[in-house]
Amino acid sequence: MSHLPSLVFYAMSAALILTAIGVVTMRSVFYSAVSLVAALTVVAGLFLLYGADFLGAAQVLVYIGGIMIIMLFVVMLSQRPHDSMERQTNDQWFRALCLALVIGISLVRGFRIFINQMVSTVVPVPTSASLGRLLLGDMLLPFETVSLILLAALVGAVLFGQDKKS
Amino acid sequence: MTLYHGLALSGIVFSIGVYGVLTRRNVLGILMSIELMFNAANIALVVFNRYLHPGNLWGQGFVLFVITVAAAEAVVGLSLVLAIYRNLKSVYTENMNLLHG
Amino acid sequence: MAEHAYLIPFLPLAASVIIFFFGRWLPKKGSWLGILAIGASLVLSIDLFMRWMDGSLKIPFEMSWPWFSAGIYPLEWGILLDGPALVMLLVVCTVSFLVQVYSLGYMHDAPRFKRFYAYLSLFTFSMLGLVLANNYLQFFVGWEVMGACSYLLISFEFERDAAAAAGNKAFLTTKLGDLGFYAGLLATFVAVGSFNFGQIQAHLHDGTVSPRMAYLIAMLFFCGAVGKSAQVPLHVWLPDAMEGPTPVSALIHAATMVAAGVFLVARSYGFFMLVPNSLEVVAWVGGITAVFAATIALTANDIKKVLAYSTISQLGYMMLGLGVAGYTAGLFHLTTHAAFKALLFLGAGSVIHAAHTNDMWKMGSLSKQMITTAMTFFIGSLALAGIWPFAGFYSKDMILTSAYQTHHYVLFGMGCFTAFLTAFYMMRACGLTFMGEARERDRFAHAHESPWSMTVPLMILAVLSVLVGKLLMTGGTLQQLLSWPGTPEIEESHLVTILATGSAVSGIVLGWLIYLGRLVKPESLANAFKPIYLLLSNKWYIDEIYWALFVGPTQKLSLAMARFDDQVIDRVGVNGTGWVAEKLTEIDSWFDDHVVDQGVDGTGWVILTLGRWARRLQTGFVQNYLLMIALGFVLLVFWQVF
Amino acid sequence: MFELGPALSHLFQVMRSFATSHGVSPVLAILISKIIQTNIIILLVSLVPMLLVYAERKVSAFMQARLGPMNVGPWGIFQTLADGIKLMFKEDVVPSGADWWVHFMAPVVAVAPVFVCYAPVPFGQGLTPVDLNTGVLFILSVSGISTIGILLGGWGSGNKYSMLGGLRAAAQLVSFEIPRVLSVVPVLMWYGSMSLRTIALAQQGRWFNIIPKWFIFYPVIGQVAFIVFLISSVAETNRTPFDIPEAESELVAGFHTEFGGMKFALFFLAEYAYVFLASAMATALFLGGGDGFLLPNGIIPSWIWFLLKTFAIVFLFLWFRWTYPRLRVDRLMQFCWKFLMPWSFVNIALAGALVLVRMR
Repeated sequence: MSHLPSLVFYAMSAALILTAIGVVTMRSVFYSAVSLVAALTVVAGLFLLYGADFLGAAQVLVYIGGIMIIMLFVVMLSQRPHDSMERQTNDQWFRALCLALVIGISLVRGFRIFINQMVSTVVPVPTSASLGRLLLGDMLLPFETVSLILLAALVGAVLFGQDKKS
Repeated sequence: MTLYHGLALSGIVFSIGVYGVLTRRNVLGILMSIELMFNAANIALVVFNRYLHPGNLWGQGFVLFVITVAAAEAVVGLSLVLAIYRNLKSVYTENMNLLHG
Repeated sequence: MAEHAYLIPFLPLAASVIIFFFGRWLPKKGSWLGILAIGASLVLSIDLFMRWMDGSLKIPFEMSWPWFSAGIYPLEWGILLDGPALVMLLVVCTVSFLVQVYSLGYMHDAPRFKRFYAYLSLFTFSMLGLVLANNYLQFFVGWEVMGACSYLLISFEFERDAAAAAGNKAFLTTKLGDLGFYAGLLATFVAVGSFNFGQIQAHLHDGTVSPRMAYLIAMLFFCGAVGKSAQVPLHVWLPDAMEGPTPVSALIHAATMVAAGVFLVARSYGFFMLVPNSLEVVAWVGGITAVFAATIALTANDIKKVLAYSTISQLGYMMLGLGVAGYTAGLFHLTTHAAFKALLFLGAGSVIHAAHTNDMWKMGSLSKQMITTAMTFFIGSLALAGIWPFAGFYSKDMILTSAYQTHHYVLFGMGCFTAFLTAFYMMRACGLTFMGEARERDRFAHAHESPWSMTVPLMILAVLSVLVGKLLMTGGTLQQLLSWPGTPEIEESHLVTILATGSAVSGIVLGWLIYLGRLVKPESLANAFKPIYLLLSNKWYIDEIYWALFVGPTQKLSLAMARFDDQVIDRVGVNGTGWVAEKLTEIDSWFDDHVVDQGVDGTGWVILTLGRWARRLQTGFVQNYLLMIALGFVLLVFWQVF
Repeated sequence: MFELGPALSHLFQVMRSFATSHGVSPVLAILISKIIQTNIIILLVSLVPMLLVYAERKVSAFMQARLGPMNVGPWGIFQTLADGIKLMFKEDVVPSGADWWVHFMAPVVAVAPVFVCYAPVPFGQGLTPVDLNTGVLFILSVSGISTIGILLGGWGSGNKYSMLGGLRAAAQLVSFEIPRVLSVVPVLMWYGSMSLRTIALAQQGRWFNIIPKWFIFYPVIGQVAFIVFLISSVAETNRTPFDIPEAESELVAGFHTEFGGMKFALFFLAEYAYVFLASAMATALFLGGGDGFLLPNGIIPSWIWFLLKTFAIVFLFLWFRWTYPRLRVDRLMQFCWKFLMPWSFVNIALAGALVLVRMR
C-alpha cells in the first residue's frame, strides 16, 4: 500500500517526460499542443499527489481551460496546409540538444545534494482556505501586483489583437 | 518518491523545455516550450514546499503567481503571434527578420 | 486726459497699419479710416488746447515710459506737452485732417489710392510723434520716418522719371543734413549723457556743457535743420519735390515737415542761446535764403514752383526770426505760414485740377470759373504778402521788429526786401492765374469748380488764414505759449510796421502795374535785364554748380575707379588669383586621387573585411541569440560553481 | 425512510466483509467496491442522457403542439434506446482529409471528463461519491477539458465548417467560463467551503418556518448569482440560444459535422451529461440539494428531492432551447464580457458586504 504513491509518481513522471518530449519534437504544432495538454494534466496530477489540491484544480482551470484552449485557437488560426510537411526544428538543433543535455545533467546532478532528505511524514491537509489567507495576508502586495499585470496583459492583448483598420 | 526525485523530474522537464525553445521554428512551439519550463519550475516549487517547509504554503502561493504570470504571458504572446501572422503570413522565426540587413 | 496724449500719434499709426494690410477689403480702400483717425487726433488736440485755455492742463506736462537701455543709460519714449508742442499739434492735426479730406476729391482717380492714405497716416504719426517727443532720440525717429514718408510720397507717381528722380534727390539731400543731426545727437549724448530735453536744458544751465561743445552741437543740429527746411545751400530738393501730388506738397513741403527743421532749432534753442555766435549764423543763413528764394520765385512760371520757392523764402524768414532772438516770432510765423501756405498749395491744386496744367502762362481769368478757389487763393496771397489784418501781417511784423530791435539792420533790410518781392510774385501769380484775359480759351472753357471735399478745406483754411494771427495775438496767448526765457520783449514799432507794409503794398502795386496794367511788358523787362533774368530763371545756376562741383567729379571718379576695377583688380587680382588657385587645385586633386582616396578606400576595405567576418555573429535569427544567452548563462553558472 | 445512502453503504459493508471472510485481501476488496461504485456512476451518466433525449423530444413536441415519438414502446419511451442501438451499429466513417488520431480522440476527450465531474456531486444524504474539498472548483476545471475535445473535433475533421465551429466553441467556452466561475464565488464566500456536500447541507433550515434557507432565496445576491450561473451554463453546454459552435443553419453542425455513429453519440452523450451536471450543480449550490420543502422531513427521501429539483432545471434548459432564437456571435461575446461579467463582479462585492455584515 505504501508503494502506491511511488508507483503513481513514477508512472506520472514517465508520462510527463514522454509528453514533454512530444511537445518539443512533434512535427505538427497541433500535436505538440495536444501533447502539452496531456503534460499539463499530468502536472496537475503531480500537484494533487504532492497534496496541493487547490493548485491542481487551478492548474487545470487556468492552463487547460484557458491558456491551452487559446493556444489551440491560435494554432488553428495560424496553421496552413503545408505546415505539417515542413521540418519543425531549425539548423541549430544539435547544438541546442547538447546544451539542453548539459543543463539537464547539471541540474539532475546538482540536485543530488538533496538526496539524503527524509521522506515527508506530514499528512497533506486541504489547502484552499489557508492558501486564500496567505494570498490576502502576507502575499497581498504581490497578489495585487499580479492583478495589475493581468489587467495590463488584457489591455495589451486587446491592443495587439486589434485589426489595423478598426 | 523523495525530494530528489521530484527535483530531478523538474530538471529534466526544464531541459526539455530549453531544447524546445532553442529549436522549434514555430513561434507557437516556442511558447509551448516556455510553458513547459514554467511547469518544471512549478513542480520544483511544490516539491520544495512539500518536503522542506511542510508547515506553510509559500511555495504553493508562488506557484499560483507563476501560473498567473504564465497566463498573462501566453495571452500577450499569442496576440503578438496573431499580429505577426497577419502581417507576415508566417509564424516561423526565421521569417521574422525585418531588421536583418 | 493729458495722460492719453500718446493716443494722438498712435491713432494714425494704427490706421496706417490697418489700411496698409487690410485696406484692400475695406470700403473706399480704408480712406475714411485714416480721416477718422486723424479727426480723432484733432479732437484730442483741440481738447488739450481747451484744457490749457481754461487752466486745467499745466504746461509743461511730461510723462515717459521706459523704452530700452543702452548700457547704463535708460532710454525712454515719452510725451512733452509744452507751448510749441501744443501749437504744433493743432497745426499738424488741422492741416493733416484737411489735406486728407481734400485728397478724397483730388486723388479720386489716382492709382494706389490705399497706399497713399497709408503713407499719409504714417507721415502724420511720425510728425506727431516728433512734435510730442520729450527726447532727441524719439525726435530723431520721427524725423527719419518722416523723411522716408516724404520720399515715398514725392515719388508716389513713380511711373514718371521726374518724380522718381525728385524723390531720390530729396532723400539724399536731406540725408546730407541728417548726417549733421546724427552727429549732433552723438555729440549731445557724449556731452550730456541724456537725450531728454528737460535734462539737457538743466545741464546747459549748470554749465556742464562747454560753450565750444554747445557751438558744435548747435551747428550740427542746424545742419539737420538746413537740410529738412531747405535752407541755402541744401534748398535744391524742395522745388523738385513739387513732383509729388499737390496735397502732399501742401501737407509735407509747406506746412509740416519742412517746418520740422525750424522746430528742431526751436527745441535746441538752449544750445544756440549759450553761444550767440551760432544765432548769428542761423539769422544770416535764414536771411540769405529768404531773399535768394524770393528772387527765383519772381521768374518761375510753374505755379507750384512759385509756391515752393515762396516756402523756402518763408522758412528762411522763420530762421531769420529765430536767429535774431525772436523765438516767439519765428514759431508764430511757422504757425501762420502753415495755415496760409497750405491754403495756397491746396488752392493751386484746385487750379491744376481744373486747368490740367502747372504753367501760369496757360491760365488766366480763372476766377470767373472757380470763384471759391480764387477768393481763398487771394486771401492766402494777401496773408503771405503780410497785409493787415491777415495772419501773415502779424507774424512777419514781429520777425522784422525782432530784427530791428536787436540792431540787425542789414537783416532787417533784407526782410523788407523779401516782403516786397513776396508781394510782387504773389501778385504776379494771382494776376496770371485768376485775372486778366484767358490766354487759352479751351482750357478756360473746360475749367470748373472743384468738388466740395476740396473747396471746404480751402474755405476752412482761408478762415484760419484770416483769423489765426489776430487770435493768437490777443490776450497774450502767444507770449504764454511760445516764449523762451532770456529773449528780449518785443515792443510795438510803427516804423517797422510802416516799412514792412509799405514794401508789401509797393510790391503789389508794381505787380499790378506790370502784369494787369500792362504798364511795362514783362517780356521787354526780361530783355532789358537779360543777364539777371537768365540768372534768376535758372535758379542762380545752383543745380548746375552742384553738378559741376560735386556730382560731375564724383561720376568721373567713379568711372576712373570702375576702369581701375576692370583693368587692374579684375585682371591681375581676381583672374590671377583664380589662375593660381586653379593650378593649386590641380595639384591638390592629384594628391587627393592618389593618396587620400587610396587611404579612404583602404580604410573602407579593412572595415568591410572585418565586418564580413564579424557579421556572422549577428545572424538576425532570434533563437541563435537565445542559444548564445543560454550558453552564456550556463558558463556563468559553471564559473560560479566551480 | 427510503434514503438510499445508508442502504448502499450498508450493502457495500456487507459485501466487503463477505469477501474478506472468504479469503480476499482487504485491499482488493476495497478496490473492487470502488470499481463497482464508479461503475454505478458511469451507468447513471450514460443512462441520464437517454432519458434527457427522450424528454427533449417530448418537450419540444408538446411545445410545438405535436406528439413526438410514439411508435417504439408505449409513448415511444424506447425510441432513444433504439436510436442508441442504431448509432452503435453504424459504420465509423473517417473523412479522407481528416487527421485519424485527432478524429478518434476528440469524442473521447470530450466525454471522459464528464464521468470524473460527477464525483463530488451530492445526490442525496450519504450519496456523495467523493466528497472533495475543492468540489466546485474541481467540477468547473475538469469540465473545461471537454472544450479541448471540441477543438480536437473541429481540427481533426479536416473541414472548414468544423474548424469554424471549433474556433467559435473555443472563444465562447473560454469566455463564458469566467462569469460561470464568478457567479459561484458568492456562494463559496457565504458558506466558506468549496465542497458541494457541505454547501448543500448548509442550506437546510427555514426562515419563519416557511421559506427554505436556500441560497437562491438570499436577497439580490442569490437571484443574480443563480441567473448568471444558469445563463453561462447554457452557453457552456452549447445549447440554444448560445449554440453558435454547432449552428446548423450556419455551420452545418459545427465541430461534429464529420462525426457519425458512436462518435457522434459520444458527443451527444457529453452534451446531455453536462446539462444534467449543470442542473445538479445548480441544485446543490442554489436550491439546497436534497433539502425538501412544504412537506415534513423524511416523507420524501433526499435523493428524490435532489432529482426532482435537477430535472426541473433541466426542463428550464429544454424550455430555453425551444423558445429563444440564436444570438449573433458578436452579440454573444458582448453579452458575456459587457453584461454578465460586470454584474458578477458587482454581485461579488455585494456578497462580500453581506458577509461582513454577518460577521458583525
